[in-house]
Amino acid sequence: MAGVPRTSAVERATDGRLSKVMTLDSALAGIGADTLIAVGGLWYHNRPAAAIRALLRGGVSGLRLLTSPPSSFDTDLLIGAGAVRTLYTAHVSFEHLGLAPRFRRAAERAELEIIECDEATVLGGLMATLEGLPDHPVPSLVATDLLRTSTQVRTGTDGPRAPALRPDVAVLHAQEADRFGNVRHLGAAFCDPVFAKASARVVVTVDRLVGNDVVRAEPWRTTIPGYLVDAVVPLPYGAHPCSSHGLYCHDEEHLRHYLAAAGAPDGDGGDAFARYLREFVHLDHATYLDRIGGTARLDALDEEVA
Amino acid sequence: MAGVPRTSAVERATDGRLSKVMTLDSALAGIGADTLIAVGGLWYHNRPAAAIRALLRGGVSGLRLLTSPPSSFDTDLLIGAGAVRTLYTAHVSFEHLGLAPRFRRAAERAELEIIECDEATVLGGLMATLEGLPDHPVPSLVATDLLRTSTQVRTGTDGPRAPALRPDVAVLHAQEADRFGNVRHLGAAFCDPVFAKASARVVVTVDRLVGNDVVRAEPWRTTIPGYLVDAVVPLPYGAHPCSSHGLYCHDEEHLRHYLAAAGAPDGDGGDAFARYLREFVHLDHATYLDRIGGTARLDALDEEVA
Amino acid sequence: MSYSDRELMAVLLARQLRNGEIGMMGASSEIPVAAALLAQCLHAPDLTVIMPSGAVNPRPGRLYRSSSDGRWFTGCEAIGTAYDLFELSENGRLDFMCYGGVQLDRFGNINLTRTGPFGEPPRFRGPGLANISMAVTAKRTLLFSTAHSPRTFVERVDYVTAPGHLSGGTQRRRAGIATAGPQVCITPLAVFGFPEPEHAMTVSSLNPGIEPGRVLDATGFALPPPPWPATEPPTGEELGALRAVVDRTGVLRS
Amino acid sequence: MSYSDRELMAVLLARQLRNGEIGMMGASSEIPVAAALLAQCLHAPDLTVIMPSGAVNPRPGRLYRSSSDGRWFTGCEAIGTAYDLFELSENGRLDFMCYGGVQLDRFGNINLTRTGPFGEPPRFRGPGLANISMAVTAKRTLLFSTAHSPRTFVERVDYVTAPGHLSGGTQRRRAGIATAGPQVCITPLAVFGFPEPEHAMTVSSLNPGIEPGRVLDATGFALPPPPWPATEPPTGEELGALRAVVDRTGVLRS
Repeated sequence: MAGVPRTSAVERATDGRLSKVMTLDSALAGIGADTLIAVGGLWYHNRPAAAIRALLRGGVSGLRLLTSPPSSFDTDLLIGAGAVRTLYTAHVSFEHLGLAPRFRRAAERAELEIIECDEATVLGGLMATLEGLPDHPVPSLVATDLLRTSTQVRTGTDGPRAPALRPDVAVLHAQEADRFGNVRHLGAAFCDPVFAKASARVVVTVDRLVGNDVVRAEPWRTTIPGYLVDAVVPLPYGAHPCSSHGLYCHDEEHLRHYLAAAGAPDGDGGDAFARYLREFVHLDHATYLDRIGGTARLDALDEEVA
Repeated sequence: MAGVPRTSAVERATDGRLSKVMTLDSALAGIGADTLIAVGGLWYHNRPAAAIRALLRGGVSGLRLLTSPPSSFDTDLLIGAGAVRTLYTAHVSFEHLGLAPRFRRAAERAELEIIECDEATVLGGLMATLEGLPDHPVPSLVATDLLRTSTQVRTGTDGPRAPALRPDVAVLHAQEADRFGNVRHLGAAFCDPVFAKASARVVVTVDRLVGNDVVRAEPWRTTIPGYLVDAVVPLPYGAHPCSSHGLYCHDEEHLRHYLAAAGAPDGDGGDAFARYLREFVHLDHATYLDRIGGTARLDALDEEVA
Repeated sequence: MSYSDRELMAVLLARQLRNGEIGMMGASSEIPVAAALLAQCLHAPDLTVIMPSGAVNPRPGRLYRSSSDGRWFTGCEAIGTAYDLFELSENGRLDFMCYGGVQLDRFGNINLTRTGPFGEPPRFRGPGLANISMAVTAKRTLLFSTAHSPRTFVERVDYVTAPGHLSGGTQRRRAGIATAGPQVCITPLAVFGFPEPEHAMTVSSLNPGIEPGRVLDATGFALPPPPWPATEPPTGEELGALRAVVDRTGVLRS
Repeated sequence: MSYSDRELMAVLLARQLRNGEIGMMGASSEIPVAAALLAQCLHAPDLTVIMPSGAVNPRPGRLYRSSSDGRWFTGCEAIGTAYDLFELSENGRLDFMCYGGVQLDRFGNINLTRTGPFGEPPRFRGPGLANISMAVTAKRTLLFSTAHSPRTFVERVDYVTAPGHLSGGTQRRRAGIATAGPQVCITPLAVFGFPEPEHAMTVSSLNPGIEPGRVLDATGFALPPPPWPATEPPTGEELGALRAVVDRTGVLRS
């Protein structure tokens, strides 16, 4: 028969399918003042740190930043660099390493609009979006001072409700994806799938690209299906100094260095935070990896996980 | 040191931990008139058919049956055997094999209270329970006749809402579990996790028990965590004549035989449906497996999947 | 080249599916599933096919008749739960949803629940419909029926299981539904549309070899009279791909 | 046998955890996590431990300091998403939740957000709290603080991040909260309770080697005066299991 394709359906489909792989700059294009950006991960794990640095290199400012319920390094860095106008957050810290110095300072100096959140108000707000609702009940927020101070929770006649949150863009980091945007978290997916579902645009940096056949061999490992994803950016060690679950540990030494720089008083022997930005942010990813210790350091972080 | 345990934490914990493995009869004890029972699976796949037969053998009646949004064989069987007082359902059919004869007959004879549902009203009702709410908005049910005929959807001032559904017991079938109740679906988990989360008691029949070490080797495969599960009943081919995803195919020949028996007019050469109950329901699982064709038939159903 | 009614319908439905769309299949959906897989291998490689069981972009060796057969999961790209599908729908991400019906009416309203008057036991009890909400949330609805008869194609459904254009005109929008609703209905006899402003079913094209009178006789409501354009017959490429790639075992031919 | 403050606290907290319970750990939670793993290996093998990252019943080789370290997932039993945790909480399945605080007050209210008067920039900005709702939904709340000082233990928190017994007595119930709230607060100096009917913090027992005056000085609100019962010191079995099984690298000792 004339019309019979010579290859299997799969091969044809794969051949003709649009790849979502792109450069970091293309993926992040358009993110700027007033963008509501959701940043994935949790604390200093699985965070799209390289993407955040790229945004800062591009001079981003005026962001409305929605952090995954517990956030850390990248939130502090964005705030410290002056890129954030409004922060929707439940938690910013470095856990046992300490508080988030730039977040704390900006809050205490009232340089930042902070919308107090909680896992329930963030998830409730995202779920409202997913379910086509203007807001979502979060009865368990009763009797907190968030009710008096946060616009992310309203008291209705039937109790507290979280208004819908629809991020303009979610920027996530995962370990693996194929070029069609099927994403695999090798540890916690946590809030990332719901960010992906609720956001208008989804950018995922991954430590490595895998074949579509790898995805299809274990479909239960796909944590975010391709149809939710707009851009896949392969970026080995793209989470550093944060960890990438299952692949490499967070770089505690670098985080401590960051904390010292970010916590130093202004003008203390030259601005330590400005120096941090110069040394570790305003440079491309390859140079960055070199500067934080190169292969030797990265191998050591891999080892800690193995 | 005197207090140092000689085994690892894991071994000790495992040793001392309560096994949730029990017999079908123990697991199903207490299910009776007015019990709101949620039955898992979808269409004629992953359904706890052996558990349903055990309930019928025990003479169950007066059930309030909540089916997974698309249901099939077991719903029809329970209705045909007169065990159901109230049915919450979105769909009952045998797909390409035909309509559900006993469901249809009971409905047309008004022998059954049917609460018309939809995936949204079932999930909305379950989510209301999960989220501690009296009901959950389901705006997309607008303009349907369910609004006039179903108590599982109410029109509020802000649109349709599904009242909370909290099953007394969920009876599910999955492929694998460990003895602590960590369940693994090898195909669709579909509605089962949300049934497990929303139900007061959770019983899972599984084709095979696996070791806790198997579960821990691939924690991402756990579809229902052990803390949600009350009883694990190992029951090879416990879904037959339905399929068990990844292990064996549905038995289309048996389903056709059932459909013929269930669809036969009353008294047509002896009541074919009563005969079906006698031949295939009122007997223990081992005898049942023998009667449906034994190892040869079961091997063939395995083969179809492999 | 000869073909079965169901092969024809799969080909005609495939032509309605566009590259890059996200579509959900329903129950008893061999035709829509075949159509979607066919579209993927012809003009819509980026179409996302979501099975009602949650399997995303399956890569079956053949056409399994049960839409939730476990074999659809082998080699698919992701597995969604019922809650994922609920969200996908409510969030408005679905581009299309395919529906059949026990009854379909002029305005594309769907009855899968029951016939006969309200308040009485049903004359006929249908299977019901699990994915009603997608008739409201999917950007457009695609209807199909292998049973083109006056019993199925009725003036007004006895029960609105899922809304089409309600009583036509702007009624759908006035009910608060923002999506486009039924855009096409495919049967063995013809392809129907729901043109503005009335949104009532009209014949878009007459299928190959069908007499107009047969369509008029088989339809339980008035249609704008012939002549009607002719449906472009399945091409060799379409049928070839359907048989060699999608439906290797000839499920749709039997 | 000597032990560190944090070892002591882990042991004392472990004693509060019961077999068969489901408990959630928070951030910076080495002590609660160690306590839960210790309880699992002593008297509560059926305790379910849920890490804030979603790892269920982890089986770590050692105590990782970050509660969401990827290594908690290796060998755990299940992985929940943020949504699973949300549901687990809202559905009332959690038996207990452990909280620290920037400020904790007499009635067990928790401030992790900010100090200083409302309407002004915060005097001190805390990290915030991701799991506030669990203070309402978990059947009971267990408090702990390594920093037992008048700055932490205040008469009234400046900001109620998560409610304890509010202003005491029946206020919690009157606010519509059905769960029991804070039951215990563990510090290096003492174990506190919140007895009926006032639900204000009192000393349940004084930790080994601590003078009562030190507790009174370190607490920024009035306490019923001594004498107080003595805390049972950690047993050899408790410390042995803690060091040999849970905290093999001595994180809590350093």
